[in-house]
Amino acid sequence: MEKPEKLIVDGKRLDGRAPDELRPLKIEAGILKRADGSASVELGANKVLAAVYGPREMHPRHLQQPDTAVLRCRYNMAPFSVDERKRPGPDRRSVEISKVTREALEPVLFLELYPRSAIDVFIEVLQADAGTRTAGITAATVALADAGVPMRDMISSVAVGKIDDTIVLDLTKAEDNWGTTDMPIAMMPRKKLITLLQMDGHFTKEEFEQALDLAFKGCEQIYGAQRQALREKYAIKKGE
Amino acid sequence: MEKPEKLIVDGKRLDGRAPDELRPLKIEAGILKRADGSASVELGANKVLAAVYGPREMHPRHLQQPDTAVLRCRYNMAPFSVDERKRPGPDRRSVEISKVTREALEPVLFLELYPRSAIDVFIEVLQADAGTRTAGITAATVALADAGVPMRDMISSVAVGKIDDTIVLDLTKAEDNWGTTDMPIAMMPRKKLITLLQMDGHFTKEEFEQALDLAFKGCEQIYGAQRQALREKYAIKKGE
Amino acid sequence: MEKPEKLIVDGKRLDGRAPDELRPLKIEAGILKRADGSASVELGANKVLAAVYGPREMHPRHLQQPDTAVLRCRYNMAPFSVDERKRPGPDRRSVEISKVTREALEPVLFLELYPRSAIDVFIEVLQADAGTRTAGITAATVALADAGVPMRDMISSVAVGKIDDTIVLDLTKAEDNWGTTDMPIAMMPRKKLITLLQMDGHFTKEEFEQALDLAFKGCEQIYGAQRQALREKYAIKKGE
Amino acid sequence: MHEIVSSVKRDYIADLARQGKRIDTRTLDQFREISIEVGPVKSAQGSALVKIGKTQVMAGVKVERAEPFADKPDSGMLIVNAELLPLASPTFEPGRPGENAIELARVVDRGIRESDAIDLEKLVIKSGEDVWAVFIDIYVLDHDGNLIDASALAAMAALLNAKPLEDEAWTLPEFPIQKKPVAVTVVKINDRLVVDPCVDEEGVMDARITIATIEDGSICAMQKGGIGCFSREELEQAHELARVKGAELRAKLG
Amino acid sequence: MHEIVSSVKRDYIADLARQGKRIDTRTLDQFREISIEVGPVKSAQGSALVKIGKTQVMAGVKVERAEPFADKPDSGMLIVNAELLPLASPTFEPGRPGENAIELARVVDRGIRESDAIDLEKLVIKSGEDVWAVFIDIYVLDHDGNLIDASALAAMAALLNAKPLEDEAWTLPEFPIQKKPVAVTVVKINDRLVVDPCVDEEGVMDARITIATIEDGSICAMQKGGIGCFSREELEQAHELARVKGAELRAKLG
Amino acid sequence: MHEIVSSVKRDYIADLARQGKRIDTRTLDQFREISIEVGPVKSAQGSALVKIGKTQVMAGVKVERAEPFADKPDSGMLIVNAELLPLASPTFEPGRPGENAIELARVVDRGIRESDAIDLEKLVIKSGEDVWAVFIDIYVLDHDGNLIDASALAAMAALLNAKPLEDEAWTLPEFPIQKKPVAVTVVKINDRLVVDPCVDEEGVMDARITIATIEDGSICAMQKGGIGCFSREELEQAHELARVKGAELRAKLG
Repeated sequence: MEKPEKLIVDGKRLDGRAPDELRPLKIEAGILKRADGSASVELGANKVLAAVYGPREMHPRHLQQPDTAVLRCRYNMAPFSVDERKRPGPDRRSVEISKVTREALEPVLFLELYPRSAIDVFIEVLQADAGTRTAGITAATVALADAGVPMRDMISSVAVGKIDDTIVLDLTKAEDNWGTTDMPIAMMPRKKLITLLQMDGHFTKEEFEQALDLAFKGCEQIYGAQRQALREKYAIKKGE
Repeated sequence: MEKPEKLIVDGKRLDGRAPDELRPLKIEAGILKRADGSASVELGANKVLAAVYGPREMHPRHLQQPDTAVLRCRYNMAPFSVDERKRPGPDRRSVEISKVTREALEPVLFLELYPRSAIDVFIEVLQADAGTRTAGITAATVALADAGVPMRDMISSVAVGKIDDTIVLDLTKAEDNWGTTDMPIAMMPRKKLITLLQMDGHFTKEEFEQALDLAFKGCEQIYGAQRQALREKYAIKKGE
Repeated sequence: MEKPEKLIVDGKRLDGRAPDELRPLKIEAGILKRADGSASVELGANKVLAAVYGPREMHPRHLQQPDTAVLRCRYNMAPFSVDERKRPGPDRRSVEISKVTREALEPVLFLELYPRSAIDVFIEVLQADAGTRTAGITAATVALADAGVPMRDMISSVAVGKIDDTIVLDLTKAEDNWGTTDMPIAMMPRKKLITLLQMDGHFTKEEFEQALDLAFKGCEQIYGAQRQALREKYAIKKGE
Repeated sequence: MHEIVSSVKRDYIADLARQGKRIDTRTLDQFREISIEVGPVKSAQGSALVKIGKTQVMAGVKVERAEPFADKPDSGMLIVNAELLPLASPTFEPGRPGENAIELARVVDRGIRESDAIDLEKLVIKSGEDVWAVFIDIYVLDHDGNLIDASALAAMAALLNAKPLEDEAWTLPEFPIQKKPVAVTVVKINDRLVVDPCVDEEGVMDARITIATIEDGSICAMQKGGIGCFSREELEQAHELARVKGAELRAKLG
Repeated sequence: MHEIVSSVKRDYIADLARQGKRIDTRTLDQFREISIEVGPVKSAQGSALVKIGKTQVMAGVKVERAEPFADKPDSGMLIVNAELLPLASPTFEPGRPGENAIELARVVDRGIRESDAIDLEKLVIKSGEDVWAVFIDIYVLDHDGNLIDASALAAMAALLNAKPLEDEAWTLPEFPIQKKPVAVTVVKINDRLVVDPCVDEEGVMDARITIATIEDGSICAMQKGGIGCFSREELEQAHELARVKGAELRAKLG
Repeated sequence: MHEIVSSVKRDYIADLARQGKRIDTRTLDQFREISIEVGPVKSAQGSALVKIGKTQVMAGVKVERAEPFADKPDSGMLIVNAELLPLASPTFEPGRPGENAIELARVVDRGIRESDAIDLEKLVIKSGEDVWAVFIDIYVLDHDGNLIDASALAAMAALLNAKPLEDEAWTLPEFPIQKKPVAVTVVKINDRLVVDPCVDEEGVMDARITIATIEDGSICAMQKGGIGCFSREELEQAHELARVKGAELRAKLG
C-alpha cells in the first residue's frame, strides 16, 4: 500500500471516521473454558484475547513474595496476526509491552490480599491493526473482572495521535505508519488517573493537551463497552 | 546418490536382503565404565550407544515426584553421524524421538518402586543409516537390564515399511528416502504389547496388517539378540 | 593495517618500547559507588573495570556450598571495545577467560571463611588492545582488596610473548596478531606461585624459560602499581 | 499435556468406560459437537477456528518466498508450528515449545505431508533457488482435550480456506490442495477404546493412538502416545474407528 | 530496576518530599552534578561517559554496513542496545537483557528516532541494498538512579562525538546529526513531583514519567513507568519540568 | 569436570602420591594403556576412538564449504567442538557446552592450530570467497580422567585418518596434515607431579598443566587449570614430562 497524499479529507479519515471517532468495538467476557477469566476485544480489524489465571500458587517458588501476590503479564502476537509472518516467541517490543501492561493494570489490584500467589494475565493478538496493546489492556481488565479478581476501578485503554496535524482517536495501522504521533494511554475511568502513557512522534504542549482531552473521551467509551460486556455475561449466567 | 529405478530386483533389496530379512545385528552390554548400565547396538551401518544412570536422586529437586521415579530419555545424534554435519544440540526431531522413546520404555518399568528418583537414559547415535530410534530403544532396554533396573518384560524395536509396493523389514536410509512408508515399532516381545508405533507414508488396511506381521517377526529376532548380549555379559562376569 | 615487515627495529618495538618494557599503566581503586570493591586498569590502550560484590548470600540457593563461599567471575567485552562491534553476551572465548580468571584468583582467597556465600567478580573491557584478560585479573585483585576480602597474597598478571624471535613483555594487539607466541600469566608476586598460565604459538625450552624470567619481572611492576593504587585510595580516604 | 485428575474422578471415568459410558453421556465412539469457522483472521492467507466441544484451536496459513532445501530443489516447503498458549490451560507455560507442542506440530505435519495434501511441486518459482514456503501456525486457545484431532482439522480447514497470494510471482489460480487428511485419536481407558477424549479422560487414559487417513480410508500417518500399550487387536479396532470417524470429520471440511 | 528501601528510610524520604526536601539537600526540581566526558573510548566511532551524581553510564557508537529493512529501502538503520551490567548494582544479574534493560534501550531509541536526531536518509549507500547501521551501545557502569536520563544524555553525547568513518563508502564529511533530544524523568513521591531521583528515591516512588523534548520544548517521546498513576495535572506539571530541565541538560551537550 | 572424592580416598591418594605411588599401581610418570581405533565412523571424513584406560573419546572430522573470515581470506577454517556427553559421567548434564567442554575444545583447538598441524592455506578454493571448513567434533563417551590428552589424541588421529572428499572442488590428493601435536597433562597431587590422572586423582589434585608439544619437543600450547598453583620449578619439570610422554603418545599415532 502506497502512502496516500492525505490521511484526512473533508474532515473524514481513510476509513470514513471523524477524528474523534472510535472504530467498531466488540467486547465479550468469559469466552474460554479453562481460564479463570477471559475476554475478547475486537476493535476495527484488531482481534485480541485475554485470559487470567489466579490468584494461584506461584511457581517457581523462589519468586513468591511473602506479603503480596505477583502480577505477571504476557503480551504476545500470533505469527499470522501481521502481514509478514512473525516468528514465534517474545521480541523486544513484546517484552516492553508486557511490562507497561503490567504497570497499567497493577494500580487497580489488591495484590496484598493474596500473599505468595501469582496472578497471570495472558494477552494474545490474533489479528493486528494498530492499537493492540491498548486493546489488550482493555481485554485484560474484563478478564480480571470475569475471574472475580477484586479491583479498585476498571482500566480502560485507547490510543490517540496526530495525523495531518490533526489530533485523532484510535489510529489504524495506516494512520500509525504515515501519521506523526502515536500515544497509547490507559486510565482508571472513574478516578481519571493515568496508569499507562507512552508516546512517540511530535507534540507541542497544546497538542499534548488536546490529545489528553480526546484520550479521556475515548476511554469513557471503552469503559462503557467493558461494563456492557460484563453485564451481558452476568445476565446470561443468571438466565441460564 | 541417485534414486535407483527399483528398490527390489528379483526379490532382493539393494543390499541383497530378502524383504523379511534384518541387517547384520550386533549387541553388546556393559561397554561403559561410568554408567550404571550401558549397551551398544550395531544394525547394518547404524552405531548406537545407550547408557543408564539411576535410579538416582532427582535434580533439580522440584521435579521429584513423591510417589514414583521419573524416567528421562535423551536421544541425540553425533554431528558426524550423518552425511551433512549436524549442528550439536536438540532439534524438533530429536525432542519428539526422546518423547516416544520414553513412552516406549516406561510401560515395562516399575517406577513406583523408586519415589523421588530419576532414571536417566541417554542414547547417542554415532553413525546413522535409518532405524536409529528403534536401535536406540533396543540398546536402551539392554542398558536398563545391565543397570539392574527391574523390568516386566524387555522392549524390542525395529522398523518395517513399504518399498516398491512390498512390505519389508528394517529399512536402510536409501529405502526410507525412496520408499513409500516407514513404520517404527516397539513391543514387549513376550506379551506382544506395542509400546511405540509411528508411521508415515501410505498403508491400506491389508498392508498395515502385513506390516504388523513382519514387525512381530522382526522384534522376535531383536529380542533374541538382546538376551544373547545379556547372557554374554553375565557369562563373562561369572568367568572373570 | 598491513602487517609490517618487522615488529622490532633497532631493538625498539612498533610503539617505541624496549622488549622488556611495560606499556603505560594506570590503576585506580574504588571508582564505583555501588560495588563493594572496584578498580580500573589502563594499560596502553586497554581500559578495564572490575567490580566485586560479596561475600554475599548465594542465589540461586541450590548453588550454595555448606562449607565454603563460591567465587564467580565474569569477563565481558563491551560491544564498542573492539574494531568490529562485538555482539553482546558471552562467547566461547569469554567463557574460557572467565574460567581461568576464577582459577587465577581463587588460590589467594579464604573462601572457607564464608560458607553458603558468593563472591562475584565482574570484569568489563571497555577498550581492548591485547592483554585484556591479564589486565582484568590485575584489576579484579585490586577490587577484591578494595572490597576488604582477605587474601593470602595479591595476584599480578601480565602477558609475555615472542615476536621476531625476541621474547617481549606485554604485547599489543599488533604484536599479538603478527607475532609468534602469546603467554598470559598470573602469579602471587610475593610467593612466586603461578596461578594462571596459557600459551599459544611456539616456544623452545630455552624461550619458555626466558619468557618466565620476563613474566616474573613484569608482574613485579604490576604488583607495585597495584599496591600504589590501594595506598592512594587509602590515603584519600584517611584525608577525607 | 495430560493433566492430573483426582483419584475419585479417575475411578469414576474408568468404571464408566467399562460400562461403555462417559462422563458427558456420549457413547465411546462419539465426538463432541464440532464447529469450523473459516477465515476468521484476515491477516493470514487462510485461517480457521475449530471447536470440538470446549476445545478451541485456531490455525493460520502464511506463505513466504524461500530458498528450497538443497536435497529438494523442486519442491515448495511446508512448516508446521504449534503453540500451546498459556491462556489455554493452567498447565501450559509461556516459553519455547516443549515436547508436547513439538509432537503435536510434527504429527499434524506428517498427516499433511505424507498424504501429499499440498502439491508442493506446484510451489516452485525457480528450481533450486526460489520456492513458496507454506507456514501453518497452530494456536491452541482453549484445551479441553483431543488437541491433535482439533489441530489437524484446523490446519486442513485453514489450507482449504487459503487464497492465492497477491504477488506477481504467484501464478497459481488457487492453493494446490489435492487431499484432505484427517486425524482421529483413539484412547484406551480401562481396556476400552474411546474417541475424542475430553481433558479429564486424557488424564485417565493408558495410551493413545492417532491415525490419519485420507479419502479412501487408507492410512497416511500414525502416532502412539502415552505410557501404556496396545495389543494388535486394539490397533486394528482403532484403525476401524479412525476410518469411520475420519470420514465424519472430513465431511465437515466441505 | 527499583531497589528495596528499608521502611524507615522510605518514610523519611516520603516525609521530606512532602516538605519539598530531599535526602541529599537538593530541591525537588534540582539535578545532581552532571559531567560529560566525550571520546573516552577510541575503538568506538563516538563515545561518551556521563555522570549524574554517582550514576555512571557510558555510550559507544559503532557504524557498520548492512542491508536496509525491506520497507525502508532509503533509510539507514538505528539500533540501540542497553546493558545493565552486573558491576553497576547488586540487583543486576548477568545474562540477556531483561525487561528493564529493554525498556531503557527502547525509550532512548524512541527519543532519538522520533526527533529525527540522526538524518538516517543520508546514511544510504545504495537504495534498498546497502546502508549504514548506527549501533548505540549503552553501558550502565554504576547505578545510583535516573538511568534513563543519563543513558539518553550519554547516547546523544556519543552521537555528537562520532567521527566520520575511514571507509571509502562513507562520503559524509560528518555524522548527520540534526537534533538534540534530551530525556527528563520526573518521579512522584508522596504526591510530589521530583526530578533526577537517586536510587533510594526510585525505591520509594509511586510512578515515573520520562519526557523527551527537542530544542523548541516540544515532546518527541514519553514513557510512564512504575505501578502508580498520574493525574492529568501532574502530567502537565511534569511536562513543564521536562521542558525547563531538558534545556539545562541540552546546554551541557555543547 | 572434577568430581567429589570421599575424604578417606582423598587422603589415601595423597599419601600414595607422597610415596611416589598410585591407586592403580602405576608410577607417577606412567600412562594407562592406550588404544587408538581409526575410522570407526564411516559417515565422517575421518574418525578415531581413543581409549586411555577406561576413558573413551571419539573424534569425527567433517569438511564443509564455507566463506572464509574477512580477515583471513586465504585460509581454510578449523572449528573444534567438544561434547561432555551425559552418558560419560554421572556429573555431566545434557545441554549446551559448559565452561569445561568449552575449555576442552579450545585447548585441543589451540594445539592443532598453533602448531599448524593442518596446512589451512591449502584449503582455499577461491580466495576470500570459498574455503574448506574442517570441523572436529570431540565426543566424550566414558570419563575416567585425563580428557584433554585423550581428546587431543583422538582429534589428531581422526585428522590423520581423514580421507579426501569426493567433491569436484576438492583437488588435494590427501588431507594436508603437516604436524602431529600431542597434549600431555600433568597434575599436582600433594606436591608431586603426576601424568594421566584417573578421575579419582583429578578429584584430589591441586592444579593441572597441559602442555602440547610437536615433534621436536617444542611447545605449541599450554593451559593451566584447577584452583592450585605451580612454582617455576614445577613448570619446568612438567614441560620435561610433556616432552618425554608426548613422544610416546605421538608414536601411537603411527
